Amino acid sequence: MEKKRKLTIAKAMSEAIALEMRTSPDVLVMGEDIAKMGGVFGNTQGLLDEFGPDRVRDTPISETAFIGTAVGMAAAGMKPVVELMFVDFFGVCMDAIYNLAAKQSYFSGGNVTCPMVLMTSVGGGYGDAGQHSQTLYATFGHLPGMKVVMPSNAYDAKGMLAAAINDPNPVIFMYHKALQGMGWLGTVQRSIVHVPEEHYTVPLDKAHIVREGQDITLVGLGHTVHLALDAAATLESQGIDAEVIDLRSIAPLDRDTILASVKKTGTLISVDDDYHSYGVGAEILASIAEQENLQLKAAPKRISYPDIPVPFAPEMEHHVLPNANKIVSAAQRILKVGEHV
Amino acid sequence: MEKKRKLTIAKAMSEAIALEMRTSPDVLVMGEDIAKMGGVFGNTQGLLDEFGPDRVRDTPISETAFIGTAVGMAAAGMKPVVELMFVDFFGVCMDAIYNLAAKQSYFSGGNVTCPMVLMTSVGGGYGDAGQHSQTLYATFGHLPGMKVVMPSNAYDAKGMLAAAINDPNPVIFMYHKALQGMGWLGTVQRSIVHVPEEHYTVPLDKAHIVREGQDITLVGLGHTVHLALDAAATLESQGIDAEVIDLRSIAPLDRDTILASVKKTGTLISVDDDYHSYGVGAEILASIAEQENLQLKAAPKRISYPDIPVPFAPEMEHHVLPNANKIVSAAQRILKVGEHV
Amino acid sequence: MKLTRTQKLWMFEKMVESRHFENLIKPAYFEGKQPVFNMAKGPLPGEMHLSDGQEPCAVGVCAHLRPCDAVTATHRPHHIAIAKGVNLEAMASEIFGRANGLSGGRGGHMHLFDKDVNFCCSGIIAQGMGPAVGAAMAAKLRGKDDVAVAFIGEGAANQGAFHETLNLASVWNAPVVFVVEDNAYGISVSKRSATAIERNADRACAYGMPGIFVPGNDPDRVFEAARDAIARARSGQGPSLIEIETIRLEGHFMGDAESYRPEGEKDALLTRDPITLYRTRLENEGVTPSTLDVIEATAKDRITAAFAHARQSPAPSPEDAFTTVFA
Amino acid sequence: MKLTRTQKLWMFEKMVESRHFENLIKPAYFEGKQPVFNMAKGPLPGEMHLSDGQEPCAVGVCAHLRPCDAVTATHRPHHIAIAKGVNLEAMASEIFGRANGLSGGRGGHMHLFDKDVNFCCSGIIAQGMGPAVGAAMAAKLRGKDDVAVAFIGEGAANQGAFHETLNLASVWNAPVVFVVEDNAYGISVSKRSATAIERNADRACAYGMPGIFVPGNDPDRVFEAARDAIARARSGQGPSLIEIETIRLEGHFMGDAESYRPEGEKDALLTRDPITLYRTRLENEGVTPSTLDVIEATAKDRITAAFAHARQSPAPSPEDAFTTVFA
Ligand SMILES: Cc1ncc(C[n+]2csc(CCOP(=O)(O)OP(=O)(O)O)c2C)c(N)n1
Ligand SMILES: Cc1ncc(C[n+]2csc(CCOP(=O)(O)OP(=O)(O)O)c2C)c(N)n1
Ligand SMILES: [Mg+2]
Ligand SMILES: [Mg+2]
Repeated sequence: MEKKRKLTIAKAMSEAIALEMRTSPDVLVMGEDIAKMGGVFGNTQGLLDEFGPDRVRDTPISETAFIGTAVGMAAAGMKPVVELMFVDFFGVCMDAIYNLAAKQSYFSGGNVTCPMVLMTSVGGGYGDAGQHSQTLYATFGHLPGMKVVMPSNAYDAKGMLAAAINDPNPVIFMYHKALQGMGWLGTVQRSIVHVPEEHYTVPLDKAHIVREGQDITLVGLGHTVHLALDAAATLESQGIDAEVIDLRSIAPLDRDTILASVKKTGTLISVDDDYHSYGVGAEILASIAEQENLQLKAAPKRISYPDIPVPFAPEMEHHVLPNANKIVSAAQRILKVGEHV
Repeated sequence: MEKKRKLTIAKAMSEAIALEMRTSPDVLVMGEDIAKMGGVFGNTQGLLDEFGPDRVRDTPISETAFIGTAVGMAAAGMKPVVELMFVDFFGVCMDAIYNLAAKQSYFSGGNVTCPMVLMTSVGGGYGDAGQHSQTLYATFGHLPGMKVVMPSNAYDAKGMLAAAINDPNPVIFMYHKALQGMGWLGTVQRSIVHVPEEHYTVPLDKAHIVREGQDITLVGLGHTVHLALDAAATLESQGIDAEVIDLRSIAPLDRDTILASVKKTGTLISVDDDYHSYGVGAEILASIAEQENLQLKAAPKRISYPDIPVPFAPEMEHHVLPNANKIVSAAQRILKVGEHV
Repeated sequence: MKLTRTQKLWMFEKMVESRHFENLIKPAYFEGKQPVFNMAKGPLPGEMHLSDGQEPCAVGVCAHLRPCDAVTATHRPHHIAIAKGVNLEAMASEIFGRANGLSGGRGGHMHLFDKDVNFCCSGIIAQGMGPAVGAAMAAKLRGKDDVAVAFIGEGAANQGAFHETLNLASVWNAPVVFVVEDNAYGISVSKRSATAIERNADRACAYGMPGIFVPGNDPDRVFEAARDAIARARSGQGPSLIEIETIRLEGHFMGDAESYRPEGEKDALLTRDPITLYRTRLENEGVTPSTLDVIEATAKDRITAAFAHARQSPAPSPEDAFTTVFA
Repeated sequence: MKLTRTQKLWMFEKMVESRHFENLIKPAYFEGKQPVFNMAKGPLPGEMHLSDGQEPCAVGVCAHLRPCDAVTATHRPHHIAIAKGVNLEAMASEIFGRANGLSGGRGGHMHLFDKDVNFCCSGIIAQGMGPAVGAAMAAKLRGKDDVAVAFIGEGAANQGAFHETLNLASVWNAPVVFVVEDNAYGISVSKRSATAIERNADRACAYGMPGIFVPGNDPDRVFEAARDAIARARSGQGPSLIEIETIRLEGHFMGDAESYRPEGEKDALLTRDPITLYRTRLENEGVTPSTLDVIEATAKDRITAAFAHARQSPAPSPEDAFTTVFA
């Protein structure tokens, strides 16, 4: 049997970048603390040593400037990989992302592309409070011209980041702190999986059925895939066979895979840790609701983060974050209600 | 009969601000071109003359600075009204809005409030291309801690802006260029209505049924309320009796009013001019879809702006914007489909 | 590069092209917008920002640039685009929203991209500054001696991006030149009431780079300042900041009543038309009026032809709206 | 205000309070995070940024402030909060996430708001600068002589908000003082590699305001520089920028291995503990060791009591998460 290379997402990401940097001199990395420190979340570890300071560049705390710079490099045909340390910081540099990078192809009629990757950490649950714990999937997914993706495990992380770097479009590559594999953040063990040494890609537009099931569809992304899998295990012991879908991509959203699953199971729960209103669950439920002639056995439900800032105290934060128990209860309630229809 | 004072939204807004400024020395206005020029969209006309340069302040092109400044003033108990000229510019200053203003109350446990109004213009349809034609309702509605509202006519504009200025929370007051009543932008005449001279408020959390009907619910906001009303007139001639709801507020979203209407009519079309995915329609459809034991006579539908930047050429722009015809066709199709269920 | 007569005549020619471009836009813009001005109507809908008066900034700088050098411009881009050598027919067609425009009518006048000469512009204040640093760094990392120039207005110098990009360019020693066109106003707000110091050029000291102020809206002086700054960048000595005193002879956008200007200001400006002044200088330097007449006529013909081409060009198909969002 | 002995002893006392605060945090932070360090665990989850070494900046400035003067601080706020007079029990309780904390446990260590003394801080680089200008303008417009002070790190001086707020404050002649604590690093990135010039104080010229550099991490020199700048603001003469050379004696956040520091740097810093140095100076100036011992002991007791109070305080109820989002 082949020896397993179990890697964290952090390690898988740095490996993916290194492979691309070896292949093409056009790939370079920029961001705060990504050189000497190897990234606050470890995803650029080792790159400075191998590729030197010209291609692995620590930046000033000037997100607008260095993301704008990356767009200019991308327009010139380079493939910059930049890091926005926490997605929460998007407010200081969103213009360079959504109005510049994301519209360059369109404004130029396809003549000038923007092969840039923006890596950014998302997620709370570790007591870092309201400006360091957001996810903002829908904030990015709502605005056209950029792909928005997030892996739930190290295999996907490596393959998706490789695909992102080679994509001619801007890709927002989110990684969830609860899965990153930095010791100091705790890590869902299921995200640390075998990662082949060689180069491969995972498509950026396909959701992935991570558990097949017949009774109910659970849709998650990143961390909530693992919550859904935990819930599915509990539900299985109660005789409920849940299908679990890992979205992998927020934009584009693979509605076909979700729909096919819901047609099979007859109902759905979406689970994400972004704000509730105008969020991920809204788009998923709406995409199902607008299907003509689709009769569900029960109304779908969304589990998400409520419309409140993230509180610091764990008693409050863990109360409002999604978890496996909430999924289990919702599934039980939905399927019971379903019986009565 | 009382003499009618037909005002544009622009005039109604400046009147609302003037009334509040006369009442309270804590109210002041800041923004680009809002003093001498009276606002690019006319909503601060006359204020400089009446209140002088201390209270009506032109700013440098420094949105982060002057919105941050407004938050500091609000924390000190003043009631600043600031203008972000186009909502499209949010990318240069979103941190001051979503991470600072919107979270001040929460981070302080309610001890420090943020009675600030941010006025901002939205909407396209006049050939101003992709960085001057966006609406971004869902971008703002998705992030907690701020109210997000938009009037569809001058009466509401005056009353809602008065309510916003007196609200202890940050209120994003959007106004749609197609309704603003600036001659040079064209204006939907139905938005120019009688506006009482005296002070009054219109609540910021209640949708408004602007046309009662039995057969289908049309939900719009700002400009699309008028598209829905136009569509309702056409549908009426075809024997379809549409109910039209003016959301007035994106956050909070008055789900109760929508739900009650849908329970009556049995189905719904949401109409907005923001990007489709993770947008206004998604939230509305999802809010209906997740209702247990609600059987619709046909699948609901959303009409929105597609997930593409706004193109310059009118041939393309008008093709992709929502309009009354699209609503009429969708209603016909839905209700026909409905018959077959 | 010495300021030769050839170079001067080139600057004159490009200024005339630019002015004629704007002069043809003016009546076209009002077509269909009468009797009641409605920005949405006519062959040129939307905002329109003209460059009249600011031509010296564009020609004095672009005289030193090659097609492979990058330029990023602003919402007021025509003079710079023309001086940089953007394809005139494709540019006019884009402004008319035609299928054969630079981006097939998707961008319009604030979003002109010409990859062949590395030109682009945008509608967000100071947005082009980062991309200019990026273009410069790409050249540097690839061992080429190409440079980049970011043009901005004096109002844009109060935007955060100005500070961040100047600092970054300096720290990374990027081959880039920042050019501020000081036309004294950002829409209705005067520089005096928006900017803490008199000259943005003096802000260069905050970034350890040379800051050069060019008074007089004079193409020759711009040429000289830009020559030094661009040579500096090209030879690896790093970025510079240039501020050029210029004038805006039209409103901020077409339809602007300019009531914010002090009385008499506009009339005084109109006596300082830089093209008229430059023509007089050239004549004084011995260029024959007929030589200049020929240059003017040829330049105008070229623009007239580009507009005729644009007007005859087909509209995009509505469905084109959906393409090129992604590559 | 003259630098009196009383004032010096006050600064000493506040520095000791601040340091003892951090010293009590250190073991508490590691509770529950052993044997494998996991930031999510223990009574103090999340990031923790300590102020050890930077106390002179806080005390030298805040010595001149009244409760009605506003201060905005950063992600590294404890020393400033304490010098500004934030309620110690409520502050400690907040950091422990207790119901009686400043915001009932909603904010935590990066979001300390004390309305009574007009103090706040935030986790986004340079975010507090605008609010400081706003507090200053509110005082000015109301005819009060209150001032505001915005503290930032030297890394924050490369953020766009720095530029925008300094310019705006100058144009509006706001009674505000901007204080840069230069501890030579933004996380792992050295000032030298991130900032184009040596001293941010020299950037003041870009905004037409005085720029004062304070070397030596010396409370007395900070006191003097701040005295002048605050007096200037209070008397309507406008804003100033002060940069203080200081040192960070701990990692950027707790758990930081600081491998980015050149060898020997940290050891050298440890010999320059400003509190030790200041105590020696006070002794040399004739303050008896026993006087200082009493001050130290009392200060420490006060902090110890605040921590004891915090630890005994009740946790918030989970449902509290939903309140105070809106007023
Ligand atoms: C971030 C941002 N804020 C505001 C605007 C609106 N706006 C467009 S042009 C302009 C004035 C620009 O002044 P300046 O930089 O001096 O250029 P000029 O128009 O004088 O050429 C403003 C405020 C914008 N486009 N982007
Ligand atoms: C806009 C923004 N970018 C990045 C960060 C992440 N970050 C937190 S502290 C820090 C370093 C700050 O350095 P400095 O301003 O010198 O303050 P110090 O930590 O040295 O006190 C960074 C980059 C942030 N919080 N906000
Ligand atoms: Mg200008
Ligand atoms: Mg620092």
